[in-house]
Amino acid sequence: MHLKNHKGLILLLFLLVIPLKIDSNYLYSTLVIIAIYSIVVQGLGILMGYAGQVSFGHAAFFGLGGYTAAILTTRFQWPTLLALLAAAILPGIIAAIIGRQTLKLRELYLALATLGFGILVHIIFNEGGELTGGPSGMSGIPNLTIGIISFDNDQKFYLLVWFMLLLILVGIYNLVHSRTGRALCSIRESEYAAENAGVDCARLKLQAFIFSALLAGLAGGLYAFYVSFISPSPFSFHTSVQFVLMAVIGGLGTFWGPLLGAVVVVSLNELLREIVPLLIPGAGGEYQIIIYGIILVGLMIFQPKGLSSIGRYFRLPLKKELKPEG
Amino acid sequence: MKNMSKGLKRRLGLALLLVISLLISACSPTKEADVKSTTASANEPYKIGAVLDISGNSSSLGVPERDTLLMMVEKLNSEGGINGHPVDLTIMDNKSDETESVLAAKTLIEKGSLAILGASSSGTSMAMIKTVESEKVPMISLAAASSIVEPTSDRKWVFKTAQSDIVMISKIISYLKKNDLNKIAFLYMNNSYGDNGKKAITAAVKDSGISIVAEEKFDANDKDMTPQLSKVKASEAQVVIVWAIPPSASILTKNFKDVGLTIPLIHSHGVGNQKFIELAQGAADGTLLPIGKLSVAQQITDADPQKKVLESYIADYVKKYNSEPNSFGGYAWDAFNLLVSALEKAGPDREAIRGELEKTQGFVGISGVFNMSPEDHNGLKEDSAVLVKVDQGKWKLIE
Amino acid sequence: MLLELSGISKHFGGIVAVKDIGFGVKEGSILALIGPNGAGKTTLFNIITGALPPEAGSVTINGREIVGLKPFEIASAGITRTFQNLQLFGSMTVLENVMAGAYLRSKKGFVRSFLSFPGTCREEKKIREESLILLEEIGLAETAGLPATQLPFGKQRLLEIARALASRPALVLLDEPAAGLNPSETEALTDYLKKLKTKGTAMILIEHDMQTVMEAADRIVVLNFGQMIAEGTPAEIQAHPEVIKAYLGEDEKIA
Amino acid sequence: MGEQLLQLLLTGLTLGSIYSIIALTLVTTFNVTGILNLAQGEFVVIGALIAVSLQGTGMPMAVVFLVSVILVGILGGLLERLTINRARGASSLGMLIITIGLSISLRGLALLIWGTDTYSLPAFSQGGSIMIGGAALNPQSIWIFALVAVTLAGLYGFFEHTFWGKAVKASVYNQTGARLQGINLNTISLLAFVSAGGLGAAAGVSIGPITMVTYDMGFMLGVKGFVAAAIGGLSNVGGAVIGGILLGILESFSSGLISSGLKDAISIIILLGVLLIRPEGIIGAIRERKI
Repeated sequence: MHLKNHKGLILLLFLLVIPLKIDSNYLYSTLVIIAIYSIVVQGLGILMGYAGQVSFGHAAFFGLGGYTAAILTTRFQWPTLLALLAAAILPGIIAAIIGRQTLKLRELYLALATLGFGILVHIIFNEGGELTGGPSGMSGIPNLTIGIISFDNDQKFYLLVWFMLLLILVGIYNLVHSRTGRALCSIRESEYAAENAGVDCARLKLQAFIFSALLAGLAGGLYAFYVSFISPSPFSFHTSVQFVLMAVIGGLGTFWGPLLGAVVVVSLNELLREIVPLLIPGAGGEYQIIIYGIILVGLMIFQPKGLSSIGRYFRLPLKKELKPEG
Repeated sequence: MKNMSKGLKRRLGLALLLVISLLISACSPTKEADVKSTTASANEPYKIGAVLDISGNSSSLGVPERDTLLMMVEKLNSEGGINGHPVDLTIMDNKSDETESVLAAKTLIEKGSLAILGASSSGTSMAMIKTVESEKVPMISLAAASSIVEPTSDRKWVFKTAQSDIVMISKIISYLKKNDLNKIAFLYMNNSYGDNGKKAITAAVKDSGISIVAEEKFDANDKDMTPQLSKVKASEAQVVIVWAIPPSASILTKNFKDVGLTIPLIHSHGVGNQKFIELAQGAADGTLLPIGKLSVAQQITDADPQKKVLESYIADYVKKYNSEPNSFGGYAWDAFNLLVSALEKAGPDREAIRGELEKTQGFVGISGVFNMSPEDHNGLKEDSAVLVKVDQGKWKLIE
Repeated sequence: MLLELSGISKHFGGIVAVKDIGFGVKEGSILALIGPNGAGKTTLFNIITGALPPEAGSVTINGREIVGLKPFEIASAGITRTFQNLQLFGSMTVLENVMAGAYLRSKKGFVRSFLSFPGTCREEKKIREESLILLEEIGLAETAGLPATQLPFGKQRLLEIARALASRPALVLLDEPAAGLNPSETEALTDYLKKLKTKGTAMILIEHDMQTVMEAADRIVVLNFGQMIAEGTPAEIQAHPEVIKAYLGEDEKIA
Repeated sequence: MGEQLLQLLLTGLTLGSIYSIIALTLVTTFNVTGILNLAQGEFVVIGALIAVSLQGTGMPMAVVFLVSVILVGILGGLLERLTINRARGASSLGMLIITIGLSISLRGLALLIWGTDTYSLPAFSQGGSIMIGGAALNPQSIWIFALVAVTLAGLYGFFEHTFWGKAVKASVYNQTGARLQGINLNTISLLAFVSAGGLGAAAGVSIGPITMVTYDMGFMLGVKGFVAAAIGGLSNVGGAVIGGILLGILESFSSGLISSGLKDAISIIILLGVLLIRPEGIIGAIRERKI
């Protein structure tokens, strides 16, 4: 409503400026990766957490964005900003085409269909021949340039992606507190009742799907410009699963969940890489994988609503809550 | 809505905690990076880093590379290090993931690594290039794709130790010409290894009088290549060339025999380990392949400059790990020793190390004799490979 | 007539669910639909709201045919309903449930929602105020901030009614609104429905509590095994011999 | 041409046998517990890897097979007790994610114990491939089909002719009713995972001679198994087997006649087609199931 409700976002804005004092490209790249994943998970959070539709195929949209940006800039010499826009729009269009039929499916069937779509797109990246560079991928993607600013180092890129993420967060805050947000929630809770309130569920689910594809595509485009090399392997089914895990770990249907999920998963990865070798000398990824899996399972058992809901434990009842009448 | 804003506040607490912990964890490497800038004392260790595909899809490459590096560092430090400086090697696992590869490279640079060895495969190596180029850190990749070091104008800081596919393919082409085989069937794995092989052979057979009459691919996960081979059988190919690694290369070799093909079968150096023969369960006999000299070290003439180096690497490795080393370990051996010899001359200075690496001449390694130049950041020629035949489960040099 | 049904039939497998049903509802009137369990009352609701397609017959609202329209289109034509087995939006608060019910009262779509601050939106403010008033009227105002699932069962029924009314429909279909309410709550509900009627909202009521039916309804339709066996004013129905026989049994009197 | 087609058919059957057995184990667990177990592929791999280790000690193959089945069965039960059982009441998505977590951990465990090497297992019967009209059939695939048949028969016998089988069936249709009759859902879920482990191991040991065994191949096998199961209708045991065989033949023919790069694309397109047009699968036994 008022500024005070955006306190979290404003604080985040301050937090973004603090690291500028630190001269660590590693920190910046970690934060860039977190922001890129988080953008994908924001969209997925709307789709899964609000509209209640699962997708195991978002790595495909992420990849489509990446490849769109890469192909347009290296093969057709498009300006980078325009290519980034296209990277968001193309996956959106594809989502619009496939979504109407696919979203009729429910639960596990929808999971299977989106999984299939993800694998299909991955095959297209591999089989794209000259256009996609096949399994070897394509390198030499130029730096992203907006106006006269070229985002050619980690710090600049960090500012750009977090600024974008912040804008998206504000938008999502608006969205979930609007009529549309309530309608999305109502679809998740009861499609019957939502229809009876006049919500065109099919259309709204499709819009949420397109929205999530747009964000995934945008993130994919940013990824391509950031790493400047792209190949099919980061866009496999594993990545789709990773995105779903981030959304779930953070907490579905919560505002901070997607960001939290991306922060936790990426930091956990980095942390385990640092810590595990200290605990078990000479240990490689295998221990990390096991620990990662165990943490995931434990979280699902003991905190199935995601990490955001842990916040409740910190909450002291400031005002006596209204008690329902017996 | 009021409730929501309260929720926001509380959740923010948690978010804050996380961000702060992240900041703290990120600060520590920065401090280490500061240390590096102070003048090095006499026995200040030289920090080097390695990013390897230890787990994930390409782990069969990364593991022997890690083992080799650990062995080399131990040996070097016990012998007094480089000009009195011990080597402090940090090995990071990128889990065969390109994004993790980038992050691992940045961590290492942050920690003050003078150079980076790795990554193990083409994709993970390619992903690190932008980082090392912009941070100006020498990198020696252990992967084969020639696009890792070409064009050298864009790859000033990137080197690699594995032979490019073209080296291996020229070996095969000369064999084909000698035996008057000019209709080939080419089968390759549908990944960047196979793809690079395909690109190299397509370029190499152009204007050579050799034609590719059948071209088929298969997935790394495929369990049966009979369909592809039955197509080859129906073609008029005189020889089959396969660009793949085990296990699919082994499955293919078994299927090759099953469908009753009798024409020569030539594999790539990707099958250059005992595992390939073992998994093919007898079907590998008679298979030809170009390979680095490591596998046939005992069979090469004493006059070969590599002989001594190869034998000592094998001896060391067998002593430490009780198993034979393979060519991937060899790439790591080469990368490590190339770097060590550059460090000896250049000291702890990234720019100077890069310069020394580029000036490498006549360096005798496991994969061949390296002669680098500003135009060639691999430095290996056709003489670094030999053609071998599988004979009763053993490699047999046929030259 | 606001709503008109004619010749509505529907089978499930070989079983007749409803057969050749036809009746009308006037603006600002209450029609009660009674009959034993399995008589086809809820099926009729499902047909009117578009959840089930009828095999034959037509449903019109203000003369406009609505058979074949999707449920949300029928809702925007002015018909909403409550559910016998509650379909509340459990994770949302009481107020949010009503505001979600007021979906049709505002226009802002996905893109505009994303781009504009909720606080700056007049539409949003209006919806919130209206919803609070509605909650006040139905007696749920002090629970507005609670999650819907924390309400006791009876209040959840009231909330469903409030949600169905939030879009200001011309016609509300109420599926056993008094089930689970205690006598005083039932009485309050009956009063409220009557008040609502005077404001011009028409209702169809499925109810087993005869006192409520007789008190609130202007007209009554009696179903038995999918057939319409009687239609008339409460007084007529009370006196209808077939109704007494089929529906109430010999030894029970209509209150 | 005729010979090539026959060869493609036989290859398709070999692949189909592998996919069938995995789809079968997936569907069995799904039917009983309503959980789509994404860690099923890992059971297969661990079963095969245990067999590799046991076989190294010189045990006869039959003993190796049995011990591996028992060990992985215990592992399955243990994991059910430690995770699934404690997360009762989680949503189907939550359960799916738990099984993803299990699959990640098991893969890591396999990597830790057996490393990255690929291993081979000896075929059950000696001798080369069987030649049929100039085309080769891998004899191991006959063994796999035998296992599929035995499993199907076993499942049928269990569900139709034993008290426990009937109890499980009852619980699938009506959980409350089953509880009222004193059937312990806990035990049934445990049983389902023990048998998922055991069957997975049996599948692993039998497909090992064809596919070879690498610690990370479980995932891809699992996905192929899903596709096969979904083509068959996800909850239909017979459908899973037929779906598996169809998938194998489809892959074989599309890589032999169209393009090997596109063979997976073709099977996925079939999967999507089936899901969108006939979500109940090609074998039309529709059974509503609350998931």
